[in-house]
Amino acid sequence: MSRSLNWNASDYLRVGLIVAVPAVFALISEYFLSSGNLFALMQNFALVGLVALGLSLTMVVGEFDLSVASMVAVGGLILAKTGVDSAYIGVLCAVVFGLVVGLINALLVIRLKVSSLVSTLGVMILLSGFGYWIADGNVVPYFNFDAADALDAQIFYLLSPRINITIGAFFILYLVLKFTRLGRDLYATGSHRQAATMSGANTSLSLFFAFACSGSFAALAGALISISLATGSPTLGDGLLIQAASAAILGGVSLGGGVGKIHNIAIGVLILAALNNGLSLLGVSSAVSLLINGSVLAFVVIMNGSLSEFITQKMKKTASA
Amino acid sequence: MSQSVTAKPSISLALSSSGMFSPNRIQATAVRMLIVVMALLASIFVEGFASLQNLSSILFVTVSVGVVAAGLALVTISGNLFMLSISATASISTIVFASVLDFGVIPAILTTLFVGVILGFLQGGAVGVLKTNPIITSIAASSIIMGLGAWYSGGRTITSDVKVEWLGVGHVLPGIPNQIFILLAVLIAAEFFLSRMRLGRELQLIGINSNTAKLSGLRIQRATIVAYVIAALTAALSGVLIGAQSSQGNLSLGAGLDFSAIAAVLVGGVAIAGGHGRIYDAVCGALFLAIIGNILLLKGFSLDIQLMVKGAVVVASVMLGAVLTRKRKK
Amino acid sequence: METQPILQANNISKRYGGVFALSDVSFSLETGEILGLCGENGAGKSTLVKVMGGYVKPEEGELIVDGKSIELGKRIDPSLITIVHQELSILPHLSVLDNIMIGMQSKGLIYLRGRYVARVEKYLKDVGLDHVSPYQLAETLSLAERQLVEIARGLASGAKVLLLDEPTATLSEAEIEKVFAIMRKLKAAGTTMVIISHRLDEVFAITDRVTVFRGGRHIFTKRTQEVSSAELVTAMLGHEVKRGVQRPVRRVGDTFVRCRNVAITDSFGPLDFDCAKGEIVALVGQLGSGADGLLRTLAGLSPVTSGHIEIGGQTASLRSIQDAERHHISYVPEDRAGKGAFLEAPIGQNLTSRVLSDLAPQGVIHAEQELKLARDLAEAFTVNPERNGDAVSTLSGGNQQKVVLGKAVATNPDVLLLNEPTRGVDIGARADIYDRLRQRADEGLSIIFYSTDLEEILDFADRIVTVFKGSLVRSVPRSEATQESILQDILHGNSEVAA
Amino acid sequence: GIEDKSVILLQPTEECAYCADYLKFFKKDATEAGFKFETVTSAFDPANQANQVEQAIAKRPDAIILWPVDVNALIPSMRKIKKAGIPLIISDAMPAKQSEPYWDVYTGGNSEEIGRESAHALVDAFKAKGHGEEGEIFVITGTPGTPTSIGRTKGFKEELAKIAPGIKILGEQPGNWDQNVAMNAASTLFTRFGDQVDGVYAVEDLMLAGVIVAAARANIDPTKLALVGVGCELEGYENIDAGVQHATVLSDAYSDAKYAVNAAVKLLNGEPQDKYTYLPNPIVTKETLDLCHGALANY
Ligand SMILES: Nc1ncnc2c1ncn2[C@@H]1O[C@H](COP(=O)(O)OP(=O)(O)OP(=O)(O)O)[C@@H](O)[C@H]1O
Ligand SMILES: Nc1ncnc2c1ncn2[C@@H]1O[C@H](COP(=O)(O)OP(=O)(O)OP(=O)(O)O)[C@@H](O)[C@H]1O
Ligand SMILES: [Mg+2]
Ligand SMILES: [Mg+2]
Repeated sequence: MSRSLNWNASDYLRVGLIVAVPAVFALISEYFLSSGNLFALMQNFALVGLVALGLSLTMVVGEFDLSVASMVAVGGLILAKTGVDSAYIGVLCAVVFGLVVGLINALLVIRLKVSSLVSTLGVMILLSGFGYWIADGNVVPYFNFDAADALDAQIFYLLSPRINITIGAFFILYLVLKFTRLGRDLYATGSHRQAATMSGANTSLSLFFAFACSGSFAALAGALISISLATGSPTLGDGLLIQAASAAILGGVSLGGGVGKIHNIAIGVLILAALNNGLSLLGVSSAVSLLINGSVLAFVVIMNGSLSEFITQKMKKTASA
Repeated sequence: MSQSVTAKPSISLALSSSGMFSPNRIQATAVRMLIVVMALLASIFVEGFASLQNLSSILFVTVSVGVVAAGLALVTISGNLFMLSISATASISTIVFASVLDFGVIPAILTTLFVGVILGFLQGGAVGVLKTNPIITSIAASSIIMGLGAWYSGGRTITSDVKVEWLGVGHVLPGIPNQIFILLAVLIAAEFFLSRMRLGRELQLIGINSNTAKLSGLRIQRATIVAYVIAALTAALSGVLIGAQSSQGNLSLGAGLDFSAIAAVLVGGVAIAGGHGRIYDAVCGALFLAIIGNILLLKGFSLDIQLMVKGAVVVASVMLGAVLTRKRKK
Repeated sequence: METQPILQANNISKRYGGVFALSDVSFSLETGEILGLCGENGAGKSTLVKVMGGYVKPEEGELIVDGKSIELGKRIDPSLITIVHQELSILPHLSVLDNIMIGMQSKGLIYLRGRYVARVEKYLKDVGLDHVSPYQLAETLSLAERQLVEIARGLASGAKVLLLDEPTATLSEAEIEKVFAIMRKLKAAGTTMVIISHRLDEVFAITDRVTVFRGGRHIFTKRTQEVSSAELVTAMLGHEVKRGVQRPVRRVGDTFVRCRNVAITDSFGPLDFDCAKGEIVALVGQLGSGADGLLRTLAGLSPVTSGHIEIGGQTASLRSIQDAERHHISYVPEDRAGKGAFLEAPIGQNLTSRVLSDLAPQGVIHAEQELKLARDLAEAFTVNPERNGDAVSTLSGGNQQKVVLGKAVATNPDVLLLNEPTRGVDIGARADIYDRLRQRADEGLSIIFYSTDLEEILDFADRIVTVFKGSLVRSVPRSEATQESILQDILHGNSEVAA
Repeated sequence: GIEDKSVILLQPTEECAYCADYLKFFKKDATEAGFKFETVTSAFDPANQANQVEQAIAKRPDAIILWPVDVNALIPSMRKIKKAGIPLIISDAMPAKQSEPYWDVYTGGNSEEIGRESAHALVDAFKAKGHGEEGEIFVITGTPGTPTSIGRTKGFKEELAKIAPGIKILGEQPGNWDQNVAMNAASTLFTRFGDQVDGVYAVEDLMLAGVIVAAARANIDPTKLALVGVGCELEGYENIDAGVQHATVLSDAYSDAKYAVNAAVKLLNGEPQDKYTYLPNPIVTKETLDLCHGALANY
C-alpha cells in the first residue's frame, strides 16, 4: 500500500534530473530534440547502458566489478579476431569469454572471500594486458560494414538493433529481478549475505549470475561497439567505468548492496547520456566534460553515503511533523 | 600463567613481534628473498642486467613507484583499500611544478606538495567524514583532477627554463641516482609515522577493526584524513620527481602509476583488508616489480606482457593473502 | 507413544576447534509433539538445530527424517524441516512478503509476488502483525516485529518439523501468547515442533516433552508433566541451585552516578538510577527490556531524550564515547571479537590503545613507557606479559576477555560499564576477572554491568537492579536475591518492592 | 555566399599541444574565411567521436572536417556522412585507402615523406656531431599500428638505407607518443647498447625529449648524440635551441589547420581541388627555428 510512497532523496534527485537535464539542453540548443540527435543519444545509452546494467547487478549483490573497464576492450578485440567469417560468431565468442571471466570473478569472491574490488582490480589489469597482447599493441581492423550498417540501422526514429539489444537486456533483467526467485535472491544476497544463506536464498548462484552478467554484458558492449567502429582496440572503453558507475549510483543502486531497481538504472543511464550528449552538442572541451563527469560521480557517491541518509531522515521528520 | 609473571625481561616484550615466517610476515619475507634470487639469476642469465646503467634504471623506476606506494600503503593499512587518483595527482603535480619552477625550486616543490595536501584532504574528508566509498571517491577525484589539469594546461606541455637535473636525472655515484635519497627519506618518515606516532598507531588499529576503534575513542576521521593527505602528498612528490627530469609538466606524465603503486603495495605484503603491513613492504614491492619489469624489457617484451605480469602478480598476491588470512585466523 | 519418530538423530558430534559443541548426541522427535530444548548458554542447543537444518556439518552422526536418511551438512528441504533462527535472519532491504516466502523450497524459476499476498496477509494476521503490509520493507520493522516475521516464515514453509530457536526472547507476554496459540493450532494439524527457550514457565506451558543439554551432551528427555522445575534446573546447571553462599557485604561510598528522569526512547524510561563509589551494580532484564540500553546511554552511545545525569556531582551530557571518556567512564561492549578487541593486533597494543594520548603527549609514542604500561596491565589481569607481542586472536576466549578489560581500565576510569563481562569465559578465569575488578572497586571504581547470566549476577554484584519493559522494577542487595527471585522479576516484572 | 555556410570540425581532443594549436589556428583562419563553424572534441575516444558524427549529421552542416581519432574506427562514420550527402574533409591523419570513396579531400602530412626527410636530417646530424657517415642508432616509434608511425618509420628506413648505408639501426621500440613510455623504452636500449649508440631517431619530438632524459639517466651525454625528431613541437624547439637535439622535421599545426580551412573554402565554393593535399615539411635546425610557427606561438 505504501509502496510507491517510499520515495527518498535519491528518487527525487533522479526524477528532477531526468526532467531538468533535457529541458535545459533543449532550451539552449535547437538541435537537442531533433530526431537525429536523440538517436545519437540513444546510441550512447545503448553502449553505457549495457555496461552499467552488469555493473549494477554486482552492486546489488554487494560487490563491485572493476574488470568491466578492460572487458569492453577485450570483448571488441575477441570479436575482431574471431568474427572474421561471421559477426555472430565473433559476438558469441566475446560474450562467452566475458561470461567465463565473470564466473571466475564470482568464484574468487565466493571461495577466497576477498573484496571483489580487489580481486577484480587484478583481473582488470590482467585483462588489459591480455588486450594489448591479442592486439599485439595494435588496433585490429574489423571491416564488416554490413554488420555495422545492420547494427546501427535506424528503426522508428529512436531505435536501432543495438539500442534494442540494450533495451532488451534491461527488460529481461527487469523481469528476472521482479518476477523470479533468482531476482529475489540477488537482493537478499546483497542485503545481508549471511542471513540470506540462513534463510535459504541461493547466494552463490546470485553471485555467479551477477558477475556473469557484468562480464558478458561488458564483453557484448565491446563487441558491438567494435562492429560499429570497424576496429578492436585495447584502449576502447577507457572512460566507460566512470560513466557506468555514475549511472548506476545515480540510478539508485547502493554501494552497500541489496538496493537498486532496473528502471531506475535505465533512468540513471539516460540522465548521463543526455548530459554528455548535450555537452558535446554545445562543443564543450573534453576538460569540462571530464570535470562534469567527475563531479557528477562525486556528487552521487556523497549522496550514496551519509548525506542521503541525513536528507532522508530530515524529510521523514518533516513529513511526520 | 601467573607463575610466569616474574619472568625475566626480554626483547620479546616488543609490542609487535611476529617473526619473519609468521603468517603475518611470510609474504613480505618471501618478496625480499625473491628480490635477491631474481637479481642473482638475472645477473647471470640476462645480458645487460648487471651493469651500473641498468642498476640506475631499475632504481629510477623503484623510486617513482616506491614513493607513492609508501603513501598508498597508509591508505591501505587504514582499511580503505586503495586509491585510483594517484596518477591524476602526479600528472597535475608535474604541471604545477613546471608552472611554478620559474620562481625557484623550493617554491615549486612547496606549492606542488601543498596542492597534494589539498587533494588528499578533500578525498580523506569525503571518506572519513562523509563516509563515502573510498574507491569510487578516488575515481571521481581522478576525473575531476584530470579535468582541472586539462582545463588549466589545455593539454600543453608546460616548460620552465630553470633546470633541476640534479633532482630529475642526477647521480650520486654511477648507478645510484640522487632520487634514491628522496625515497629513503619518505620511507623513513612514513615508517616513523606508522610505527612510532600515535596517529599512525590509531591508523593501524582502525584498519584492524573500525568498530572497536570507534568504541575505544580513537580518532577515526583525523587518521583517515591524514592517511589520504600523506598518500596524495607522495603522489605529488612523485610528480615533482617526474617534472624535474626535464623541467616539464604534462598531463600524460605519471600515467600508469595507480596500478603500479597498488601492485607494489599488494605484492609487498601489505594486507588489503587493512591493519597489517609496513611501509618498507610496499617499497620492497616496488623494487620487486621494477626488477621484473626491467628483466622483461631487457628480454624485449613489451608493455602488454608487463601489464599481464602485473595483473597476474596482483591476483596471485590477493589469493595468497586470502589464504594467509585464513591461516592467521586459525 | 508407539508412533514412528518423525526425526531420529543418532550419535551426532560437532567440534569447534577443541570444543565439543555436540558430543555423541542421540535424540528423537515423535510426530505431532512439541519438544522443549533446555540448557545453559553454550550447551549446544543452536548447534543441534543447525545440524538438523543442514547448516552445520557434524563430524559424525546420522539423521533420519520421515523414515529417510538425510545427507548431513546439506540444506534440508524446507517443507520437511524449517528453522526459525536465533540470530535474526531477516533481510532488511527486502519486503515482508519476500522475507516470508524466501524460506520456501525453491522449485521453478518464476516468482510472482501477487500470488502470495493473500497467504502472507494471513500469516501476518496469525502472528499478530495485522498492521504490517506485505510490501513494507523489513528494515522499517521493530525487533519484535522482525521476530514475528521470522516466525511467519516458519509458518509459510508448511514444514513437517518446525524448529524454533528462542522465538520468544524479544516478545511481550501478549505476543508470546499469540505465538503459543499458533503452535497449538499447528500441533493440532500434525506439525512437530521443537522450541528452545530459557524461560522455564514457557517450557512448562507449551511442551509435551523436554530435553536437557549440558556441555554438548544430551542429559535426559522426559515428559513435561513428569519433571519438576527444580529437577530441570539442576540438570541444566549440573548441580543444585546454590543458595545462601554469601560473601561479606562490601562497603561502598557515596552516590557517584546519579540518573534522574532519564528517558532514552519512547519505550524506555523515565527512570531514576544511582550507583555509589566503589559499588558493583548489576542491571538485569530480558533482551529488549532496556537494561543494556541504560548501559549504552552512560557510555555515550545512545543519548538521552530527556532527563538529567550526574557523574561525581557534575552534570554530564553524554552524547559520544569521547564525552563519556571526559567523565572518566569506560565501556566494554558485549561483542568481544566485533567491538571489544583488535583481534589481529598485538596484546600490548590492545592494552594501551585507549591511553595513547597519555603515552604520546607530543604525538610520538613513548616506547618504553608503553612497554611498561602494557606489561603492568597484562600482569594486573594475569595475562602472560611475555606474550604482549602476540595477536589477541591467539589467546583463549577467557584471556581475550581479560585483555579487553585491561584495555578498558587502562584509562583509570571512575565508572566501568560492562556488557556481558564474562560471556564465554570459563569458571576459573571468571573468578580471576571478578577478583581483579573487585580489587579496583575497593579502590573506588564504580562498576555497572549488564548480564544475562544469573550465576554471574549473584557472584559479582553488590546490588541487583531489574529492568522490565523499559522501567526499573526492583533494586535489591545481593544478599536478598536468589536465582528464582531474579528470574521472577526479569520475566514478569512483578515485584513486591517497586523502585 | 560562403557566409551562410556552416562547417563542423570534429577533433580528437584539444588536450595536446598540437591539438590546441590546431584549434587555435583553425578558429583564426576560419573566422577570416568567413564561414560559420562549430568545433567538437571527443577526449580521444573513437566511440565518442562516432557518436559525435551522428550528432553532427543531425545538424546538417554544409561540410564536415573530421580529424579522426582512429582512421580505421571512423570509417563507418565516414560512410554515414557520405550517405547523408555531406561533403567531408579528412584532416591531419591520413585515412586508409579503402575509405577513399567516402570523403572528398584529405589535407595533412605525408608520413613517408616526413620519414624520408628525417633520414636526411639524421645524416646531417651525424656529420655535425662528428660521427661521419657510419655508426649506430636506434628508433623510437609511436603507438604500434598507427599509420603515422608506420609511414614515418618506413620512409626513414628506406631513405636511410639508400643515402647512408653505413648507419645501422640497432633496435626499435614503441614510445606510444608518450614521453614517459619513450623514456623507459630508450632506457633499456641504452642499457643494452650503451656507448655503441651514436644517434636516435624518434618519430616525434615529445618522445625524443624522453630519450634525452633516458640518456642523462644512463650517464650518456645527449649533446654527443645525433638526435632527430619530428614536428617541431615545443619540446623539440627548446631542445634544438639548447643545442641538444640537432634537427626536427616540421609537421605543424599551423599549416595543418590552414590547409583544412582552405580545403573547406574551396569545397564550399564548389571549386575543384586535389584529393590529397600534403603539408610542407622542411627540415628545421637551430638556424631555421623561425619556421616553427606553432612552437613560437606558445613560447
Ligand atoms: N561458529 C562457531 N565457531 C566456534 N564455536 C562455536 C560456533 N558456534 C558455536 N560454537 C560453540 O559451540 C558451543 C555451543 O554453542 P550453541 O550456539 O549451540 O549454544 P546454545 O546452547 O545455543 O547457547 P545459547 O543459549 O547461548 O544460544 C559454544 O561453546 C559455542 O561457543
Ligand atoms: N592460536 C594460538 N596460538 C598460540 N597460543 C594459543 C592459540 N590458541 C590458544 N592458545 C593458547 O593455548 C591455551 C588454550 O587455549 P584454548 O583456546 O583451548 O583455551 P580454552 O580452554 O578455550 O579457554 P577459554 O575457556 O578461556 O576460551 C591458552 O593458553 C591460549 O592462550
Ligand atoms: Mg543458541
Ligand atoms: Mg575457548
